[in-house]
Amino acid sequence: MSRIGVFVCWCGENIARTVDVDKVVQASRALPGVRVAEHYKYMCSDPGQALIRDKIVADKLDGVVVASCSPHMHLKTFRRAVANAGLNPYRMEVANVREHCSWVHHDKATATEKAIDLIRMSVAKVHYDHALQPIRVPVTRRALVIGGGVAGIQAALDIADSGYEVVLVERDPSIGGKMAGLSETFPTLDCSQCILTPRMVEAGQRPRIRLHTYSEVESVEGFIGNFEVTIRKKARYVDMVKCTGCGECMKICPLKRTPSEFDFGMGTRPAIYMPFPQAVPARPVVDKNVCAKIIRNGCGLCEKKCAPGAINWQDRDEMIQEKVGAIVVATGYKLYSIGREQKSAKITGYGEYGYGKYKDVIDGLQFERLVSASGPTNGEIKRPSDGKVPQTIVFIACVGSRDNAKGLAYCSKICCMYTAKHTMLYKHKVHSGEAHVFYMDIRAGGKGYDEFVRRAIEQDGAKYYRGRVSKITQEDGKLIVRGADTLAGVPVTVEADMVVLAAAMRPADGIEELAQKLNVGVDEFGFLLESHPKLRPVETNSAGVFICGACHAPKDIPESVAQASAAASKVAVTFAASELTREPEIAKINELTCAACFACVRTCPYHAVERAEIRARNGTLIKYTARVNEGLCMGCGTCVAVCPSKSADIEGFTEEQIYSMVEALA
Amino acid sequence: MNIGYYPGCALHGSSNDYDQSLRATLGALDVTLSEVDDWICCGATAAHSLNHKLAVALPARNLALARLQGHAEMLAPCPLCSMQLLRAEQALASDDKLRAEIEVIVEAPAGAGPRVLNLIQVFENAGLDRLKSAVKKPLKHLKAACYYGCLLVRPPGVTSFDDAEQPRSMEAVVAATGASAVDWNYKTECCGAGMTMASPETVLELSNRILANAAAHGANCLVVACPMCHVNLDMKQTAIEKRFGVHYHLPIYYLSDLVGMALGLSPGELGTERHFVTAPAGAKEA
Amino acid sequence: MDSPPTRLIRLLQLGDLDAALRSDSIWQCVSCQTCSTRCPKTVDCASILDALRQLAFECGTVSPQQRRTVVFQKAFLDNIRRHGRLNEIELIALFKGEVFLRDRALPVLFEDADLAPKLQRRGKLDLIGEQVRDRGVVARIFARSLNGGAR
Amino acid sequence: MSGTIGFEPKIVAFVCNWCTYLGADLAGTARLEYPANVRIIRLPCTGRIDTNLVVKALEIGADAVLVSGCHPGDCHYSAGNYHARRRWMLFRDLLEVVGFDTRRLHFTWISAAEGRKFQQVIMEITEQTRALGPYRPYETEPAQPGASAGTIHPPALARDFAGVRQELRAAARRLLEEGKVKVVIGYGASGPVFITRPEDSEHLEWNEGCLANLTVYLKRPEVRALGAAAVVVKGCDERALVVLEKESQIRREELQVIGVACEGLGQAKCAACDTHVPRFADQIISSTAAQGEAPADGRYADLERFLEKPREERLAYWTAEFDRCLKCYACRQVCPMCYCEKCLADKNRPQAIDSSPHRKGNFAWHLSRAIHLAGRCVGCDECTRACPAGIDLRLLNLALARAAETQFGYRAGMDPAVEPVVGVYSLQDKEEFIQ
Repeated sequence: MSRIGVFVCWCGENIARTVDVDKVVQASRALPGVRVAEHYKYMCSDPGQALIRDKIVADKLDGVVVASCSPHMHLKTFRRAVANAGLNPYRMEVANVREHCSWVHHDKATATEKAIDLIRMSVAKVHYDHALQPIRVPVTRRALVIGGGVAGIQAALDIADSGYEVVLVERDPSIGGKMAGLSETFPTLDCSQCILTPRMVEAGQRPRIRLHTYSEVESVEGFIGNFEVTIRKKARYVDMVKCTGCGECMKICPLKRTPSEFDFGMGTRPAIYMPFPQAVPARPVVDKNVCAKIIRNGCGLCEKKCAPGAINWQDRDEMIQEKVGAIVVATGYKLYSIGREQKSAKITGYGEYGYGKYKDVIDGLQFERLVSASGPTNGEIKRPSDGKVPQTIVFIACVGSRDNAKGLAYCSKICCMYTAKHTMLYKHKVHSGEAHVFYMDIRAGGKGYDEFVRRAIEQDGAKYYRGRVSKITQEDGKLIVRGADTLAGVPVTVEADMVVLAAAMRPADGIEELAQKLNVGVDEFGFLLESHPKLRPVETNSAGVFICGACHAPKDIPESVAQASAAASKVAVTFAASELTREPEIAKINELTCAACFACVRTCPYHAVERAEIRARNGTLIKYTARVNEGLCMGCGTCVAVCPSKSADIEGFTEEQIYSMVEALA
Repeated sequence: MNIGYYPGCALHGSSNDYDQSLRATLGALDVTLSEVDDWICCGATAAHSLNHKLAVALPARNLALARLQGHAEMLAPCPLCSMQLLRAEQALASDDKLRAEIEVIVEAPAGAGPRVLNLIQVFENAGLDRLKSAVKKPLKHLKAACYYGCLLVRPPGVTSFDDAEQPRSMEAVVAATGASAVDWNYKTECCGAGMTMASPETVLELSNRILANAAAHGANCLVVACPMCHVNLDMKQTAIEKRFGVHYHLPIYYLSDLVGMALGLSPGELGTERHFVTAPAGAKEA
Repeated sequence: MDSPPTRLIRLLQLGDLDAALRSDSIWQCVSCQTCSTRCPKTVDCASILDALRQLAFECGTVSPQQRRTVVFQKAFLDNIRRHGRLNEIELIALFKGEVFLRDRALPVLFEDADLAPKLQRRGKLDLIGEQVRDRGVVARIFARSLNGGAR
Repeated sequence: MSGTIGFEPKIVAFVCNWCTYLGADLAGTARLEYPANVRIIRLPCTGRIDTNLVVKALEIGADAVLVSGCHPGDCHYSAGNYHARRRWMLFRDLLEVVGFDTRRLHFTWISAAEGRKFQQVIMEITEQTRALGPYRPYETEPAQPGASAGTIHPPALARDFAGVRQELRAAARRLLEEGKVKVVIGYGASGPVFITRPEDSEHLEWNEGCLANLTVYLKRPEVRALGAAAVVVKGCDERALVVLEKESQIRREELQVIGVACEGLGQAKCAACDTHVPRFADQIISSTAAQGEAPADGRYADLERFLEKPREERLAYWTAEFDRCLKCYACRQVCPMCYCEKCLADKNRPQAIDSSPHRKGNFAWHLSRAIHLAGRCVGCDECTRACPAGIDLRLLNLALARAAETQFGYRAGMDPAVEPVVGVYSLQDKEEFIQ
């Protein structure tokens, strides 16, 4: 390039006060390749931009340097101005003579000298600016939602409502997630299923939503706008089309004693089952680990009984390919399995509570099933051991949560609220009953939340003790709960009929594996990492992948739903254009000189560099080479530094440009 | 098998029946004990209550002696001793400054080992199956309440032995003797420990709860692996009965007693006849 | 207990060491280690109580009601210092003597007095008591440890 | 050096676009004054900053260089700064050996919020550099000729090589006859031989002259053209195969490896050799050689002895050595790891390394060559042996080998399972040198 224009901005007094703009312009004119140099009071103003445009046209400039404020301020402004004059916007550079010069130096002579240096460097760089075109990536306007709990359903419906197709993948036989099993929800005590089931049905019927239940994400390839997802549809042994969901098979199945996952072992189910009556889809699945026909080719009663002949013993897992442009993760949570969680040596214990030893010590979700009208006891609170109605229940908060000794430092957020709810539901059903709660602190931030807790204490008379339970033992049918009331400073002993442990929320099983498939980070507890805690709460570091619900952190229903809608809107934004345009300042590989050592592949934080082959027309292999995936590259240039032959380079900061800048300082 | 042996003061004093019992029993399982020569007191509660450095130095001295006398493993049948030894070992391993200081204080080099074992671990190492097959008189008549007390399992960070809340290891040994172990609730509650002299009331109070719960769950004897527990539950049992107007008459066996009896050793050989509460008529046998 | 562990820790958090040092609880603690085992915040209460006892002992702020415990433990250590191993008879004798002289508590002399003959009958009473050969090193260990300060 | 009156240092700063550049902007908006000596070059990320750039900055007379980016965990590109940190750990060790003044090299984490810190850093660096005075490493007075690095060569062992030679020939013949391979790369009477016919196996030699690392020929197109190959390696040479496979340059399964258990051939490297017997060869030809266990400290003894010299002496030594360099690139030719189709040194747009054989260009070449071998050089010492000017390049390779082993517990070519040092990072990587 040899027709470069230098435009020095005064920024009113801001630059001109300490930088002698005349001198700078004189010096600039002397720089190699500089055709014109001008200064103006406000280069970013319309007349300023006009000046640049006119000069570009008049002097047929092929490169522009603006000496002004930080590129983080006005680079885009000036690029637009340059483009308007018909010059490629990437053929211009900004020399930061304000933030890095006039504002931080007072001596006019040295400041001027430095300003000239900065311009010299920019001129040197602009020589090697390439004309670049923004990268356009086609977008498959179709979203994948992983997880069919309340968050996943909300996200799927919102995306569908914005006019895009959705693929909803759920691991269990039915969508609905944990919420489908809850009794009533705080702080309004409205019935969980009553509010959720209509949404489930909607999700099941929307033409734009393709439902894959009893399925799991096997692998994810590609990048934002262009993901290739493989989904494993697990063998159901029931023909979804032929089956009418009449349920005769479940009635006839002799193996009815299988503990029900949906009831968290509080109830039982047959070997062929629907998790719960309102399941969506309303189709049963066969539990192949229990079914006598599958295990030893016995029984087969359901097949005989099934009028439409929907039972299909030949059914096998099948792989389905789906193309999507964005992914929403809503895999939700599981409860910390008290004293049984051996995965991390740290997270074990609570032998003192006797969970698993005493039948009547249960966790929060099990209690939900006990009070739920659709539960195994039809909402009657009967204790597991002998079906008696408990006259005294002790609720223990923070079982796992906020317990560094158990390796979980975080607050599970919802326990305070649902424990208060539990005491209410219990008192409403068993008026004579006594509810005792042991807590560390009460965390009831949220609309109507603290009022709710106070109601449990003041109106429904739950007895709250600030303190931990030290040990639970059993003496002739009673659970002896020994704890402390740290406010009174005295030990407390309660003889209870039942104990409910508010176990911590943990990310659902398999989250680490999924996170790897999606190249999304996880925190020390396995929850998925957002891209920025304040400004990008539903985005992740892998573009096009969004998160919502309890897979991100412990959350209650309203929060999960809100976050789901946020994620959905992010998807809609991604889909707004038929193609994504990205800044072209990304890495490129010179495939002729690439020695295929693949150090770059190993280094790239975005897995954006791939191993590729160069083949002749007749298909014979000529050589291997690294190749940049334009969709994934974010332009950090780490590959350049590790490339021994510098076959990797990065637009906007090429080796030529940086070296010429250094040499300009000689 | 030969292992080092740190009896501790109690087993050379008023709890010498424990010493006799475990020597006899382990002998019968051909585990020979070579006592650490010129061992000194571990300092016990007094040391860790009044002077931290002493509480590390005294055990450190014993560890050094044992190591220099070539013991890779060392039985410390008193849980308090073994906790003090383990604590010292860990303190020295984790704090270089302290180690240097202690080496000067105790006039002996600190180093790795010996591995400190409690009585249960020694039986486990000897092999429970071997024990089972060696049983001559299965103790069918005994319904034992296994009492761990505090320091066998606590603090888990130090002892790193069995579950601190629901231990099962002693039950396993008891089962091997043919006796049955009752499920009860005071396995790991405290008996009052070293307060025997300082605060007798505390001991009576706490020990009574333990005896009561064992009886309530149908135990006809208690099994312990700690001299202090034995003193408080056995020697003090009459006082407890008097104080609370109750009647237990529960013989308190050392774990080694139980195993010994099963192996056919006589009360004379084991020293069980020197206990305060001797076996109830029901449990007596030829 | 005038101050349960939680209260003691709180006092320390608030910097009121003195109150903690004067409390009865630190001497009523039987060091059963349960607090350290259960604390969700991995606070090693038991060891902290040890430290408090040491401080109280040094600063002489032992609650009068609890002196008996300290007397016993001091007697215990003196005993070890002299013999290297515990001499039970001597310990009991000295301890009871001390307590009697201190708070003129006659009954203490006769507590468990009935036990002595029974113990003897069972060969559990060693009237002479044991001594280690190298008592010099024991004395030196004590001297060095105590001079080195308790912390 | 003492400060020079009226001396204004030239400071070049390479900073990342997202943290430190914005930190400097903030210093501006907050009007935090600092000396005007610094010239900032904006790059996307510290991960982009190549060590050659720093060398270039020194060439154009920078008195100090600053590299600055995002604090750990804050990288805009999630990990670029970790890669940078590791690169600088290696580079600093290299400069120490060459005798460059690492006090001229500054590395800091400055976030977009730390305008104040940026000001402080620039003020400190400027002050410090003023005190140190101008930096002119390329004007160093070369050491007197014959000044030695102190490398000790063990005596060559007089030994009967006949036994091995026979086995070697038999093995080659077998492979060719069975058609397992088309060519056997081995040692001949004078230099390497490429045996393609069974009967020619008799030309294979084994004697104290068999020093070359033959794996270098595996990449040569003319050799590849011959078809499936077998190669004769010593324990040391074999490590190159591990690296080459890790870097996708060879397919081990397509290769027959004839390993020779070697008792040492009297080279400097043999003194500290602990891989006498090849570990992954398809067949081992052994006379009596036992797997020698050299003391780990012995491995870098020569280097450590050299490092006892004061920095100025080290620089003077290398100045004298590099002044002799002819830029013949023999070191590159014989290096199994130098397989780039177009070497950085042959590029002129930009000219990262001045091709003419003068001091600056020579330093640039040897520093660049060494850093490119970081965690890759297996210590076959062929470069040193091949150098017509007799430059002891081994010391430079040792410098990085030692850095890799001491800082990351990594030794090139020892374990195919372990990831190389460059291109990976650990959150535990040291950073005392980072401000």
